[in-house]
Amino acid sequence: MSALGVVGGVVQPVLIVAGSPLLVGLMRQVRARLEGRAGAGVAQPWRDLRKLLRKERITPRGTSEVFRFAPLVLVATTLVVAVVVPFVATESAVDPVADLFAVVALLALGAVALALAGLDTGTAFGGMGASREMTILALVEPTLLVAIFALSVRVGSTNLGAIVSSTLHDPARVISPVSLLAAVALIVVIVAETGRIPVDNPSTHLELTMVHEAMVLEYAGPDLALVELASAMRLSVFLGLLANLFAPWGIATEATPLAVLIGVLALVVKVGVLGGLLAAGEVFVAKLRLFRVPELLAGSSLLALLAVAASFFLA
Amino acid sequence: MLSLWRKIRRTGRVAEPPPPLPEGERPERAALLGGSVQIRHVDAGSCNGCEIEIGSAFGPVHDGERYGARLVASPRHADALLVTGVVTRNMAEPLRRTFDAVPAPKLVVAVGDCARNCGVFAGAYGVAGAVRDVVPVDVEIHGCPPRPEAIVEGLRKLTGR
Amino acid sequence: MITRTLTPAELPGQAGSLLERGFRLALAAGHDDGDRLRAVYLFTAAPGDRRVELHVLLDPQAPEVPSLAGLSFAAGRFEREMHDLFGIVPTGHPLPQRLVRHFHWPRGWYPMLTDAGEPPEFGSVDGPYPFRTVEGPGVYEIPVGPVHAGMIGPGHFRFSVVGETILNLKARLWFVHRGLEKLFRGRTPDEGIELAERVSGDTTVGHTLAYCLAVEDAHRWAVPEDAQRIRAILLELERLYNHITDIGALCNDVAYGVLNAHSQRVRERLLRLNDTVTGHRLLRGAIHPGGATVTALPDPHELAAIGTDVAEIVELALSNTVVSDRFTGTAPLRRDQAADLGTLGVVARASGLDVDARHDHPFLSAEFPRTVHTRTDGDVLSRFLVRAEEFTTSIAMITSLTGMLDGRITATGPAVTGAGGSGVGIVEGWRGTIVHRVELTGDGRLSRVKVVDPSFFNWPALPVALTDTIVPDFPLTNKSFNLSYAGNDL
Amino acid sequence: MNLAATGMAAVVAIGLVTALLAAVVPARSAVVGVGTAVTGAAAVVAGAAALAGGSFSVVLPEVLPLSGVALTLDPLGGLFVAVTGGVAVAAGIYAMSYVDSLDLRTRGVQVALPLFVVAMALVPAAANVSTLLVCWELMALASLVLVVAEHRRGPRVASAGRWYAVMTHLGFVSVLIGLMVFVAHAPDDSFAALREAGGRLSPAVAGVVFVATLAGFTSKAGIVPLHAWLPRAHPEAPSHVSALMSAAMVNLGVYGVVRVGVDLLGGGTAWWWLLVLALGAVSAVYGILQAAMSSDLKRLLGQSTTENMGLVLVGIGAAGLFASSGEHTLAALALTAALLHVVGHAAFKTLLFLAAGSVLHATGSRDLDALGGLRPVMPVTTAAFGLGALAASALPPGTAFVSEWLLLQALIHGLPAGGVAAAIAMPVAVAAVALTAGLAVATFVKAFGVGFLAKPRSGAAADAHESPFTMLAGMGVAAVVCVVLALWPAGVLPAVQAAAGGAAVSGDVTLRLSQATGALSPLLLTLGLLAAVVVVAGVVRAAVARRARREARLWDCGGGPMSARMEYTATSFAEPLQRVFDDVVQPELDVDVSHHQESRYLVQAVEYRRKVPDRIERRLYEPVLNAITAWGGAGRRLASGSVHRYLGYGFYVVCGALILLAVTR
Repeated sequence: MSALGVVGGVVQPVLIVAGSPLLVGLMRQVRARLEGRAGAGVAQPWRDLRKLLRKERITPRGTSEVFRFAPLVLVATTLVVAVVVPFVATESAVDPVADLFAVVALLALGAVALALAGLDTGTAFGGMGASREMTILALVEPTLLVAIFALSVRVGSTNLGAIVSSTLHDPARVISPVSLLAAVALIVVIVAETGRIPVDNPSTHLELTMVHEAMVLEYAGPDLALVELASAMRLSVFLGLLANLFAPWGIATEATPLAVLIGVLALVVKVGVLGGLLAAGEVFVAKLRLFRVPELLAGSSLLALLAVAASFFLA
Repeated sequence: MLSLWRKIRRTGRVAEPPPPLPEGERPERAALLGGSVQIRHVDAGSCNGCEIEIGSAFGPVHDGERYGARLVASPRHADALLVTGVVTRNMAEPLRRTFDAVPAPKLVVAVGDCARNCGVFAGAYGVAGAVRDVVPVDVEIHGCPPRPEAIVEGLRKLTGR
Repeated sequence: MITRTLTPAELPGQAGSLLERGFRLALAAGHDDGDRLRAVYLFTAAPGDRRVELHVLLDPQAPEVPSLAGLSFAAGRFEREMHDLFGIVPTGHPLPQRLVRHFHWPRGWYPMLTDAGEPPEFGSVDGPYPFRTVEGPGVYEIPVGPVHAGMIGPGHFRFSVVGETILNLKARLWFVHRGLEKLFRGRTPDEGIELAERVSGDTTVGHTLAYCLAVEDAHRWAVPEDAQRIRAILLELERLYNHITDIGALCNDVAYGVLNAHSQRVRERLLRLNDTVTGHRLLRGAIHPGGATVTALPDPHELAAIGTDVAEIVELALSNTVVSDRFTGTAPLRRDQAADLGTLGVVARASGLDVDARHDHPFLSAEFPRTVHTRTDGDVLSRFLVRAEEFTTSIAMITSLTGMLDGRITATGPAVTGAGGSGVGIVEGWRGTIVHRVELTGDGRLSRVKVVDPSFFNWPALPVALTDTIVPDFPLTNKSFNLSYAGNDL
Repeated sequence: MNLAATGMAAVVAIGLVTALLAAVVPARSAVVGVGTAVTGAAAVVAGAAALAGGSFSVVLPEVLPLSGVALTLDPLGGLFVAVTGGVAVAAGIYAMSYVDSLDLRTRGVQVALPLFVVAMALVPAAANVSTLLVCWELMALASLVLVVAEHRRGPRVASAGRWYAVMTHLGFVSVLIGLMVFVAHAPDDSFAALREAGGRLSPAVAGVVFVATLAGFTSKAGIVPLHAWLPRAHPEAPSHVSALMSAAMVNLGVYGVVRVGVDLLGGGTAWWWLLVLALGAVSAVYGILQAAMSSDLKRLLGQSTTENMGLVLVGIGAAGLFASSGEHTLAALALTAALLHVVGHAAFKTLLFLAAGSVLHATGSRDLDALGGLRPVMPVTTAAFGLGALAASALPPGTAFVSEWLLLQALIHGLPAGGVAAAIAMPVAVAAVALTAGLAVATFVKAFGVGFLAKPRSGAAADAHESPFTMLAGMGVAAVVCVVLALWPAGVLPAVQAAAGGAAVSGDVTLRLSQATGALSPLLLTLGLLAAVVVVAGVVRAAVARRARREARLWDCGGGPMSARMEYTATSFAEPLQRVFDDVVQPELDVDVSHHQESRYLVQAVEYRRKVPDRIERRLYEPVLNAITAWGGAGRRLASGSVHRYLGYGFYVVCGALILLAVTR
């Protein structure tokens, strides 16, 4: 466990927790401005969370521990990812966990916890959300792993630190067809996993069309705060991952205060820009019919497979 | 895509400058919410006129969201109920249940004259009463239907922004 | 208008022959004449604005009518309504369940009877609800409402579903049943206006106008042409703001929020225009029995600008492939289904039916061409396009009517007083054909007002259109119908 | 006599004594249970000893005609003996009271259980063809008796028995033919002789031997397209037998492929392993897809066995492919991953089947659409199934996660090594493994979420009660193994690597790949996760206002209380996936709407029917079955449905095989 790793392991989760609601606020603000609105301000999600923490906790009748612990698991999985993935520093606090597969599986575990909570309520909506979420998760998995495959093959490792370092040392790789194809596939995956348009509509008010939201309809107060925080964190984690897999520049490679500061700033800027672009892009697309989503995901799988093929034949 | 972008650019900002913060007292519990008020709308028997103006209040011109108020899908996520219309005999229980589903601290806003005092529907056989007769009301908004400005003013009493 | 008085036994034959001759059942209502009950059936037919009323006098001891449910789908629903409100029993009805009165309403208490009095104790709301259980492995039910996640009126939908596939949908309405029709009783026609304006808040003009036409019909009251033109302008202004709301809402339901924002911007502009024209954003206070008064006429230039704006929004929506994919082929209502169920207005025209009271039952002497609809497949896209195309023609109509008025902002016919009787008003509101029927006592007071919103006819079409539709497409479909809860439940 | 030999002797001795006791006092199921468990324990000891290096070899020429019985326990066989023993321990303990409650106390059934375990333990120890075939057939017959044990419960059991009997014997014949051809080119039928001869076989003969044995062995492992019996037989058997079959017996199919393909034939050529890889990938995806559609809890678990054996074959195929291109470290890595998955699968599948049996015992139902709400009434079973589901879903901290991680590492590092064939095969394999993993998550979320959480969907589920202690103890054994495998796989890695014949992974807390960068620490990951949960819970506790938790009614949209019918069902949960894959699974759906006479818009009744047929089965088997039916009388007389007759066939086939063996020698 290196000093840099420890610094990263402390700075990153703090940054992600503090910054994620702001990222969501920023994305809402971008959308509001494009719609001609003034918007509630970047800090509004933090105000929402603060208020939710002050509210009453409610246990819906008939729910079990699964319902109560799911928000904790959801936040905890994301928190572990925030600690181990090289966001600010190239070295990981817990290197044997900073594996792409492990990180992906951890994020999936969070989604599973929430899906089980949705089923645990025994409501039609909870089950519906869980079923949709799991269908999407099952179909996202191939794209995700094949895209990871494409990225790892050139490095010969799925260790995130190794991938990031290798890109730092050989920047030319980023503009290779492999990277570009894998990037597009990963973007589709991120859109699907974080429930953005065109897969899910984060601001829908219609129970019957919801995916993520349908599972959390029964959560109130602090539990809801955790769920909201976790979904914001997942969004930043995914965007951070995307940023550092393809453009790791700025990340701290040594444990000096200046390097870490630059690393933090670089991450904030990168994730902010990606979030802004994602929010702006969302304005221009509509939500797909539920059973067109698999077609989108199949298309992205194909891109990922192409990326692997390219990595072999162009290597 | 380009044409939409042109439309967005040409239209520019639609939201009108915010009026000054309304005078008058705020419900005590509203201060606990700290500038974030999630709202669940309940139509307890309105003619849907008030819904039109609530829609306007949250439309881009009046932009109720900029003051920290937001419509949400579930009463579990809500801090305030926005109740419109007289409460019909069929909606009294659903309204009570919705109120019960909201976690404390919670507020109720009665929107429109029907919600306040049954309006023109007073005395109809299907009417159980005004909102106050079924759940406690914290803020009332006058009008039939209230103008969006009045609704925004009522919301700002909750958010304090 | 032809009026015939029949015995119950003669009803099916007469009704059958009218239906065969192309009439539709526009209204059926119970009446309490004090000593006996009476059922009134209004049949209308399109070319030539023909109207036939059948009055059935009922046995005071056992008020029964033979059910017409086998002849006309709508009749079956009117009969259930009569049963619930007046205790008139439709004999031989295939589905004699309660419609208006929910389970917890006291048995044997018929609220529309003159001597109904205060209701007995209401029961618990969680009673059994006769509901078609779908048999099969893994079928479950989604209960939605009456309190919905979106800003929708209160209705309870019960989907029988396997996964995402809708097998059956049952809509339970009348949650906002306030007893509006009974409130009219004993008022003067002028006092009834405030109620007519609030039948359905978004259809103020449509209902007020139908009400005034009915009152005027009862009084044989001549209304000046200018008043009718002002009324027609108001009717189209109402269509404009509601259609653009729906266009935006349909875009919003497929998460294309930016166009909803633009539509809401346009709507706000139209509501403000309404405010300058009538002094009320929802166009209240301008129409009254005998005439109409506005404070200003709409500016044709502004309307033209709005028209361009909206055309652009529609173009942007349809040029998005995902949006058009979501709309195309979703929840189609076939022409024969639309005709069988007696659907009206936007829904009917989107399915290729040529029903439009502005042409079938005109109150205006000037003729305007019918709107040409480019797509009549009965899917969401058709209903979207019907609205968009009507938006354009409405603007043209307003412009032309404004020209005819030449700045005159008020007109009222010579007052008529006294004289009882009955009258019918038929108006093409923005949702579809609205029918009001009034009966007046000798001293000119209202003794019975029956209101029929097109939603009453269109609601049963929604489950039919949803066959083979997936659950997440329901909100979009529902929005494309956009039926009134308040106007249906009364 | 070393420990391994003693252990094997104990297995045979205790097993036979137990069988004898069972024949004498069939009512004392505790005796059979304890005997089976002890037999299993002996097998674990023998296997472990063999893995630790204590191989033994023994030849008893007088026991069987021809070449006699030859037993050898090497590390590869030891692993499978140990796994079989482990499953038997859990199943035996579980059987002590489960058998009581299900009235399975007929003599034949009680005798068959220990014999089944003994046969399974002997198969990997067989050192010549005749021993292998005899043990193989004994295993098949014993399991057949157990499958049809509950034939009084309905025609489905009998049908399952028929399918099993026919398929297992076809598989047997296939293995027989393959080995026969092999033996014909060797001096005798001992494995040593075959190993010797294997290198000299012409590619054509070696190919025939490999393909014939592959067909037979993969049929036992439930690999597509010879899987049809598995989802029939495994669920119909009593649950502890399901566990033995699904967690132990299928492994022997894998063992056969490795023993013949890698050991005796010496590796062969690349196309063999591409074939294995393809079969594995197809089985994995197809098996889990069928499981995802299934709303029968035990059938779902059976179909998941096909999936897991598919994943194992992917690993074995990759290992063979790497070995044939000279990448021995990678080959060892892939084989390690495959064998670790065998071990892990045995643990979690035992746990899952035993938990499912506990549910069946308590509710009488295995239909997920009728279950639910078991958590408050069956907390231990619920926890056990939840753990098993986590283990099976390849999510951290689960058992399958570690082996699938190793498998993916092998596939990723194999790309640069394997040439063009690998360049095409590896990404597709990764995609297949990933899709399998994703669908497995959906499947087990469905099984656990619908089957155990929320509210009961039927009276039977509402009246459920927790199972007796011994059944819970049986689950406990499997659960502990699952947890150990998930958190500290290093504990079994040396054993697995000994069986795989190469060390590609090292480390204790952290697993590190040799000769490639890649590291994973399941323990640290789990500890990190726990720490994060504690931190988050603590922070929330500190930040939250001091308000009491309030219990409230579920949000019903104000519409009234929610009934059990408003809960999502398993069928519904899978319906989106069914739609997505409708080209593959081709479900048969039918909605019957009847209307009132008066109007076609007044619905009188709606009925929904759905069937998800096994499409491969339909395409492949139905024509064959139809042809057989068309043969008419002779066929009908042969296939009378009598189990005894099938047992007879089995006997004749064994005899015939022995005669053939004698002739070809």
